Amino acid sequence: MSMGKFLFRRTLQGVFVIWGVVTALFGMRAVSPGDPATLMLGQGATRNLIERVREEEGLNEPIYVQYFDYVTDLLQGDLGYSWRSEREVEAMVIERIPATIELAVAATVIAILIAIPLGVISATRRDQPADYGATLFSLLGISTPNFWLGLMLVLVLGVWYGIPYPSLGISSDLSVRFGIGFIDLPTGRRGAGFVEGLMAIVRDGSFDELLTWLRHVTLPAITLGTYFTALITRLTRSGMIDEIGKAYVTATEAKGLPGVLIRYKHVLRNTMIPIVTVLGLQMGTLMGGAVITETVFNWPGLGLRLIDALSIRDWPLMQGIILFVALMFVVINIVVDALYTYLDPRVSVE
Amino acid sequence: MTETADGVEDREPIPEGMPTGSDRTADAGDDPLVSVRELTKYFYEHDSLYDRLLDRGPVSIQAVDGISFDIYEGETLGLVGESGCGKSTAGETLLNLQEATDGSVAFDGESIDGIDGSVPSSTADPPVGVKLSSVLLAVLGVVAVAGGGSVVTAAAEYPTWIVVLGGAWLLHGLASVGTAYGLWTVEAWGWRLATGVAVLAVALSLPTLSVAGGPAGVGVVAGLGLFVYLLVRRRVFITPSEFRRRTAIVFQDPFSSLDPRMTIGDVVRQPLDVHDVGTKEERRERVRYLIERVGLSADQLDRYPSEFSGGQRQRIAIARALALDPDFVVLDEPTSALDVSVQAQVLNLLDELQDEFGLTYLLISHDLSVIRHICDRVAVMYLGEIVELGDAEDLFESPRHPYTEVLLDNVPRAAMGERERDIETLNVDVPSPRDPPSGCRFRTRCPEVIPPEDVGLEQDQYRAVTDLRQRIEDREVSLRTARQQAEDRIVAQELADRLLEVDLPPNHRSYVDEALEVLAEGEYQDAADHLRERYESVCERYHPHLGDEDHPAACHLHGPLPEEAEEARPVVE
Amino acid sequence: MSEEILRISDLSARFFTNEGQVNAVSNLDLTVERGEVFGIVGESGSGKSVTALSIMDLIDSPGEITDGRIEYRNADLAEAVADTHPEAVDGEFVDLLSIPEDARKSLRGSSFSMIFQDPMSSFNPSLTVGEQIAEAVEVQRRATANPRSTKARTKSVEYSLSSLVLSTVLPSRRFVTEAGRKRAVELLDMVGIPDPAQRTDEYPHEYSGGMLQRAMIAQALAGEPDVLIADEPTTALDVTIQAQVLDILRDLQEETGMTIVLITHNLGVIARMCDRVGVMYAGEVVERGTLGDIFQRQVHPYTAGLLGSIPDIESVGGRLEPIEGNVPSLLDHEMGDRCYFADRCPKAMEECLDKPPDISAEGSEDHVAKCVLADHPYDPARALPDDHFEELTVGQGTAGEVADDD
Amino acid sequence: MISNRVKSNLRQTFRNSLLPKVGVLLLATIVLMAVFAPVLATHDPTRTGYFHENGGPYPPPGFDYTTTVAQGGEIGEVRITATSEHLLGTNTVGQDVYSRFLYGARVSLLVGLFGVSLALVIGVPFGLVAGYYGGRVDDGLMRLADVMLAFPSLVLALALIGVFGQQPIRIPDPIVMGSEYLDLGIASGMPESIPIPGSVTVVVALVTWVWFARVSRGEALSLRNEEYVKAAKSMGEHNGAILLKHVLPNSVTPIIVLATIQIAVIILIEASLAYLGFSGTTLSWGYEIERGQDVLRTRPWVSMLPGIGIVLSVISVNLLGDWFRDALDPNIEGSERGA
Repeated sequence: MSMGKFLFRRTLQGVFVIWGVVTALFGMRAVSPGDPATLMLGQGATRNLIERVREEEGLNEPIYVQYFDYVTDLLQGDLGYSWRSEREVEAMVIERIPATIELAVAATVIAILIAIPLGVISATRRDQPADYGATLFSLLGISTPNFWLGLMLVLVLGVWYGIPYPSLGISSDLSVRFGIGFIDLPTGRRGAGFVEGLMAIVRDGSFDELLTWLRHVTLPAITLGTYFTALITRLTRSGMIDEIGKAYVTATEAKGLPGVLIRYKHVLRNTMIPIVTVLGLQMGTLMGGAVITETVFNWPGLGLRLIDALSIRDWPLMQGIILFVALMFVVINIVVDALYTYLDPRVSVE
Repeated sequence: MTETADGVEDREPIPEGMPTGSDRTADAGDDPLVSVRELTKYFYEHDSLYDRLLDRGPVSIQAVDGISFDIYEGETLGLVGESGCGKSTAGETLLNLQEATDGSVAFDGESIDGIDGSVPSSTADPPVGVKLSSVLLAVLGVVAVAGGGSVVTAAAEYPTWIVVLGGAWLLHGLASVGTAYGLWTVEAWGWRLATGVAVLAVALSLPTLSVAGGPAGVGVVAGLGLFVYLLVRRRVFITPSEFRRRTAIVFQDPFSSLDPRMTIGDVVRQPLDVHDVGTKEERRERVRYLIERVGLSADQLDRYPSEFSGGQRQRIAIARALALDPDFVVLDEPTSALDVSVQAQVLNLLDELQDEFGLTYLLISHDLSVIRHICDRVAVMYLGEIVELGDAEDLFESPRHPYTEVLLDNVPRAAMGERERDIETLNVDVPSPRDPPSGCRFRTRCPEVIPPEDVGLEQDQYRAVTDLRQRIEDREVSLRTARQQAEDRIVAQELADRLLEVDLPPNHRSYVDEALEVLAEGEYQDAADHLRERYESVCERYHPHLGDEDHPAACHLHGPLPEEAEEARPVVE
Repeated sequence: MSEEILRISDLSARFFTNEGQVNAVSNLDLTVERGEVFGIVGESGSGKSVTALSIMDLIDSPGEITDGRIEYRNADLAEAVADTHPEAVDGEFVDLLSIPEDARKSLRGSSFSMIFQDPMSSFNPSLTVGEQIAEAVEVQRRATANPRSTKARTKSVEYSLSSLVLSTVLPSRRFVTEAGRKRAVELLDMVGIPDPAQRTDEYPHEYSGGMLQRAMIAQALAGEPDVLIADEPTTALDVTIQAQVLDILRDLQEETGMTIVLITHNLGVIARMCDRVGVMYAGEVVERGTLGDIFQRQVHPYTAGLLGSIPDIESVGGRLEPIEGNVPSLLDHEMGDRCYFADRCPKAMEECLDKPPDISAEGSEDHVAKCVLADHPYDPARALPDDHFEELTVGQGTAGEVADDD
Repeated sequence: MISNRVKSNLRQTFRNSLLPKVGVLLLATIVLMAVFAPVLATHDPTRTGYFHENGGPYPPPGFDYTTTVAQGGEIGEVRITATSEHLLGTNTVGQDVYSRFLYGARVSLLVGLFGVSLALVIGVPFGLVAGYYGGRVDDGLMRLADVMLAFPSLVLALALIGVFGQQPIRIPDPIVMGSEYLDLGIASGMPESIPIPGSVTVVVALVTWVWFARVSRGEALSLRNEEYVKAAKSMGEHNGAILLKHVLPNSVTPIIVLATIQIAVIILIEASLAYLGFSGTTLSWGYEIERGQDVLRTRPWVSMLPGIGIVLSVISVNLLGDWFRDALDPNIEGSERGA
């Protein structure tokens, strides 16, 4: 089977998954308590008005008609309107995507850069201080809730050691949310400033904006990335140890091949194969982590919007965001699978 | 079983007129204990929901492809072949541990197919017949309930009974539909229940015939119909339980054939528990007897399998197989995982037990020495088919199929002079059972392929040309590599250098070169066709069948050639 | 022909496991002559694979070579290490266990190479077969490319991490060169792989088992080794494929004159391939001699038992004469101070219980056996009673698995 | 259910390495703390208003702070210092931090335990049946798993909370005198029942069951080809009996390992939900962290202590999981033994 066919097949599979997600979301909304029209209009609405909205929105139709309408709308790319702000959900989702992607990519980059070397060192120097250190770090990493980690980083670095961090000075003890993130950012930009930063370099050779972005992103990215760093470190370590025990490694040693080649060209490469899959599956955890991290740091991404939508039970907005997240997950996993076939020749695109 | 060995005294005296014990089959009129006809087992790949949506037919792996043989009481039939030839699958399918794709097995003259409780496998759609019959069964269930319902109105004495049983009947019908579509499997109770219901429906409807007339008549007819139908569909006159009781199997891997969480006492007692044989005390006695009979100490009954060595575990597995005093035992590579010295112990034990318990064996093995040592008759399997079947003596002394010859020839003998013995080795690998060769399946490796008449090539030259064509057909020739390697030479020339390893007579060489030129253009199909035109063998066109003579071999060199090829039959040197 | 190339004396290898110390190989003595095929035969757990790995210096924790000498005849090496490690040198022989690890490693591929039982798991699944063979070629090319300095002969090939990183962008820094690949194709051709130029770019899973075993032989030949150690090379293969592979090994041996140490449990393979044979039991060589010594004039009851256990394909057999009992425990604390075979031996006598028997010559100097029967004839009067070992044998079943070397 | 071999492996690994010991010790401490929270607590954890006379919450030792107060028309600065009455200070609404820390352990552990049990009950039978029978049931399960995995577990949990609402369940506390069902009467003056976030428990089970289904499916899939399963078939054992007698007992080991790891995951999810304000109970470490977030600069202890609680309990459970895996995973044993 060719790569094209493989992608077609995986995409088809993805479409089914998304359909499942859509159905699940619809089902949840259908069984969740509270009348949508009332939620939409707020408590003060008159009975007449509520009844009119119910009629308009098709809420009086039988459930399967509602489902059919819902799926048809989605197929036409219509995610509906937010119940509260009455803006198009699509726009509300799209404007928040870049910031989340910036955060997620930054976290992933940090995780991979730190975790793989750490895992290799840990596995090749088993039962030495470096290994103990890495093991302890990874144990702490997977056991620390990231919202707390974020707060502690701010507390320790910002408050106690006085390392300047954006907007720390602005927030007060009495602010509703402990605003650390973007109160000082000008509004009206896409994302959290990475693109502008790059553009500023191109435009007038100034690195200031990018550095500003970097200062903003560092703590959130560390907060989000720690769990992954820890996870990948553990996976790399145990994967390498498993792999080193395999027969082909002995055979490779018997050839007289230098140790560097055995460790990196042979063992690490094969270790990465399962790790890639795990990472694909863990993208969901990354998204979940992003929700929390964005809330802690007031990062203007999808996660923050999701929490807002949830707290006021704005179902269309919530569905739109979750659907997008599921779509991301499916796409990433198709990419991961394609990558997998490249890494592991045994898995042909069949 | 000539009297060469010392250990004869503890064996049954050898009956008269049986010098080798191998011609028990000669007792004409003896019905076989096990009779296998056209047994077929395919496994399917690419059979998920998505594959169906993408409309790709499932790929079948033809593990066992239409094998037939008989096993007579008291004999040992050997099933020998290389790994992947389907011999183990054949053994498991025969015992209905895997569902057969096709074919039938009769045990003691009674058909056993359709026994519930085989390990389900995700096969393709069930055969249309099964689907239809299950739908029919469900409909019958509905009719019977309707009939039963009218009986209820007529004779109010039995309302609860009939409604409950009718409902159960209906459920069973639905269950069967589910089974047919692979949704779930029905246990054997389903069959029993349905039969019971059918009988009851008739019994209950009959007395009310005079009262209810028509409706009760429907009940009676439907009930009887269902009962007959069940018998016909199952063709089971031997109950599943009896079949399981009278057969047993010993597996290859002594480390996986015993549940690590059961003590060996539990392991050996399990068959007795399943069939609820005897009292607790009797079972315990039986287990002690068996364990000691296979050469272990009864003190060890409380130990776990991990505390025993491979050979000891295999003895435990044998004790378990014998627990119900079966008639027929499938031995699936029983000694392959054992060291030679332990293998010999186990072989001796099996031999003793056969006489003592009056067992019939099907011995599956890749080890020809073992086969020869204990088998009376032998079937040789290759790629899912039986290629030769005969008395052990005959088959080993004068093999008829070229594959059997090669197999026998290639076994290294543990004797002086082995270094000097000339061996003919096969240089081609076994083809994939996903896409077995046309005609004779062995032809891609056969040293005695029948060339077309007047081709005028030596066997090795002919072989080289056929191999070349095979590789072109399989698209196994990389033109890219050839083009790179050719540099400034002609690609066809380069291909010839790479692919042809023997010199051909000039006229053949130029013919082959023509084909290679076509190939160099990237036209695989045309190049293969060109070669096939001149070099196609009868072995490729016609599938040889196993005859029904005493010692049949599925090979065109022996059996009658297909008629069309009759005049083209060449003389093989 | 009778020049010794390998002299192993008093070799002991131990594994320190959770269950205790496992004496995988004990006081093993054997010599291998240049150009011969020396067979080591034994059942699982007899220590034959551990012996092979010891020669290759591939024993990993928790295993360890605790004692003995492995002497290898190589004049160049002897000269190179004479100054730094005089105690290791004995004429042209060098004791491999007394020279530095790095020097020992440098012998892999060029002096000793090895083929393993399971070809599928002995190749890296994610690199092409050609690449892996080319690596073996490259190791040797790089080793000999240096001027023949002392250092070059006793140091393994260096390749730094930075070169590896650089090689991802600079093809010229790659470890495997074009020349290496070319040679890999030649090697594949040598072992009879059809169309090697194309096969070299395929991955191990695209090969059949027999083909892959041939590819492994090709890989082992890359450094033109003095000694090829073949550890159960055909055990995982079918009969017809086994015949192919043995054929190739035989042809190659005749062509190149290399020495082969062939390890197998199959006496048929031994009979087909070997000049001389060592029979191993419980970590010891219990008997060794020429093929005829072992097959026709065997002294040790174990050798006889082994031969009696094999069903004969040439004739319909009656009862086999197996060795009773099970493979013994190799746990140090369970081994006892006696002949380890005595509990299964049909000819065990009282003196067998005293201490492990010494190795003694029988007939020719080359034919030796570790058995009292080599010196005394069997005396039924001193035979042990049948139930002498009864209480010892119960429940020692797992012993064989602890040091399972297959 | 647990074979001798597994037991001896567990013992061996425990003896040979430090981490399992730390994990067991830590977990035992936390469990004891949770069980005997009413005994160990100094104040009713739900009682508010333990403030300094000048209005601020009490700090724990080392966190003394100054605050401005209006005193008799004058505005002056007052230093608030730690008190032995409230060992670890009080929080923003004046509840005793130490007592709430103890009770928080109860909520975390109970949600972890109940959540995992529920997930086991849903996931394992489903997975075993799917893996053993294969076919369409299996196909269905795998597709369902695909869909479940496409939701980030926290996001799915949040959405499900939207469906189920935030219903706490009050569990009577047998340790406390006057408790309804079982009255051990060891402690008094404490709440007679504690609220655990009920819908959260259900939700975490719904989010994690699919992992149990996947693992037990994989086990059943490989076990059905084990020869002892085929042997059971060959003697006429029914599928249901085989599932119970052979397949389930032999899949227990990996399921235990997974369950341990999932307890850690569930504790983290519960804390996150509570932090985001969706758990329905205030007696939770996560909620406490959220509460302290607004005053992080001036009253850092309010958030710090519950966070430490979460980290320690998750670490202890993870250590236990690592120990089980190291001891029970046959692969690892094989690689140690290979000669």
